[in-house]
Amino acid sequence: MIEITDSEICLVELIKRARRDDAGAVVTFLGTVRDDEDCGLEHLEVEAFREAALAELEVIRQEAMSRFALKAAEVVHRTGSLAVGESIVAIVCSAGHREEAFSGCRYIIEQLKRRAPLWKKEISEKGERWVGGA
Amino acid sequence: MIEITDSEICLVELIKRARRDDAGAVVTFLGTVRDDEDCGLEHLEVEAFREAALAELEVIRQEAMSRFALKAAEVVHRTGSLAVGESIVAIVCSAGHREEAFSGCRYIIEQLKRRAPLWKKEISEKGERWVGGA
Amino acid sequence: MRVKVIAFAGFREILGKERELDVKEAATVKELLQVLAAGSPRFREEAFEESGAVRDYVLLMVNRKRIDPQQDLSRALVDGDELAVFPPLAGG
Amino acid sequence: MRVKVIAFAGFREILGKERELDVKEAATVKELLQVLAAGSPRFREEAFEESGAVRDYVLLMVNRKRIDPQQDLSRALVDGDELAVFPPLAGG
Repeated sequence: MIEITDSEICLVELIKRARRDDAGAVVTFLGTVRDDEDCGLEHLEVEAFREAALAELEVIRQEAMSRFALKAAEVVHRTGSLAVGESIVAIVCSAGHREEAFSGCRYIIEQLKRRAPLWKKEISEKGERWVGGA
Repeated sequence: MIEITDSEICLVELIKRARRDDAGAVVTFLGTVRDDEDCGLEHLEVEAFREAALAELEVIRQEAMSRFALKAAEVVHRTGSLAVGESIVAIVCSAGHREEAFSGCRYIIEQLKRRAPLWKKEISEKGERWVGGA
Repeated sequence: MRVKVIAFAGFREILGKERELDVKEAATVKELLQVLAAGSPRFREEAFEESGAVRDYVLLMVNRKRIDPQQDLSRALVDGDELAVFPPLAGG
Repeated sequence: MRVKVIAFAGFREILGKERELDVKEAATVKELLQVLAAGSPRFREEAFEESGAVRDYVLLMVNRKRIDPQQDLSRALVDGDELAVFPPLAGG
């Protein structure tokens, strides 16, 4: 399932949804708001082209499911204003064995970063800056 | 931190322990009791040479921390009697970026499987069988 | 005819999130971008090079399908089309 | 002298989890395994080949350090040593 939400990500819920009796491996990626020592990040604004991002993420999810024989794949991306330490994105993949679960999870985050219409704005002591954007 | 425990693994707790403000990526591996369609697995018994396993896992953890510049690495392994779907092992690695977090988590599970004195016995409709053992 | 323009990230801050515009029949994507530039010097600066070419930096979707800024700028729009204008994705 | 033997997985089911044994001074690891085999035909079968060689399958630790079954079987034990006997690790 794909979600883009203004609410806090509940990883436990995602993992529960991804568990299967015939899956021996569950791999989770959590991307969090990072404050590099010298940046003084105050918060992060995340913006999505919601409809296009949902569609693209579903395509990516389907690609991962079939390429890596996943049993389940769950993706949630936050939007809105996030504090340091909060989760921006969570991806949970289950598979029969760990090789596929790791590869599937990695594939989804790499493709998400490359293809999903999502943007981040860093608000720090030094000012504001769109990451990868104007 | 390393734990070997008869109690259910609380992944949320592990992730909480692994989060750092300067970590942008948290990767989790969860190994669960899998029932392959044709096996009729009833439950799994997990046995550890506890002191030796704790020591070996700590060595593996330290190797991963330094090789992949991890911010934190948490490992918990269950022992005792486990039902299908329950978690056998959980590994949580946080790092500045996702590349290291994925690599560190993968490293720990591969080395654990190879080096930690832990055994599993499958109890199924067909009888009992030590996995990788007598 | 009437088309919708939606903008994201830095371009949203310049153009606003969403607006409807009346443009001439069969206006191309590039002509629509020029209309936007005519109304916003800031947008003109961010989206166009001195030469008048659209910057590589500008990403575009028509009706939620990415279009190639090298080839599809001459594509004619039809009534009701939605053009999305946005900067590169968040990446790393 | 007195040594401790601990066993895991299939070998625990045969030998029991833990026992203390009195063996002759400076008994080697292999001699200790032979003492165990003398007390358990099942263990002899699982741990020794027909030829009397210890099976590759048997993994050993002395005082929680792995020992090489090809080279260290002739290692002399000292009073208070702990020998751990176990099958291959759980692996995949």
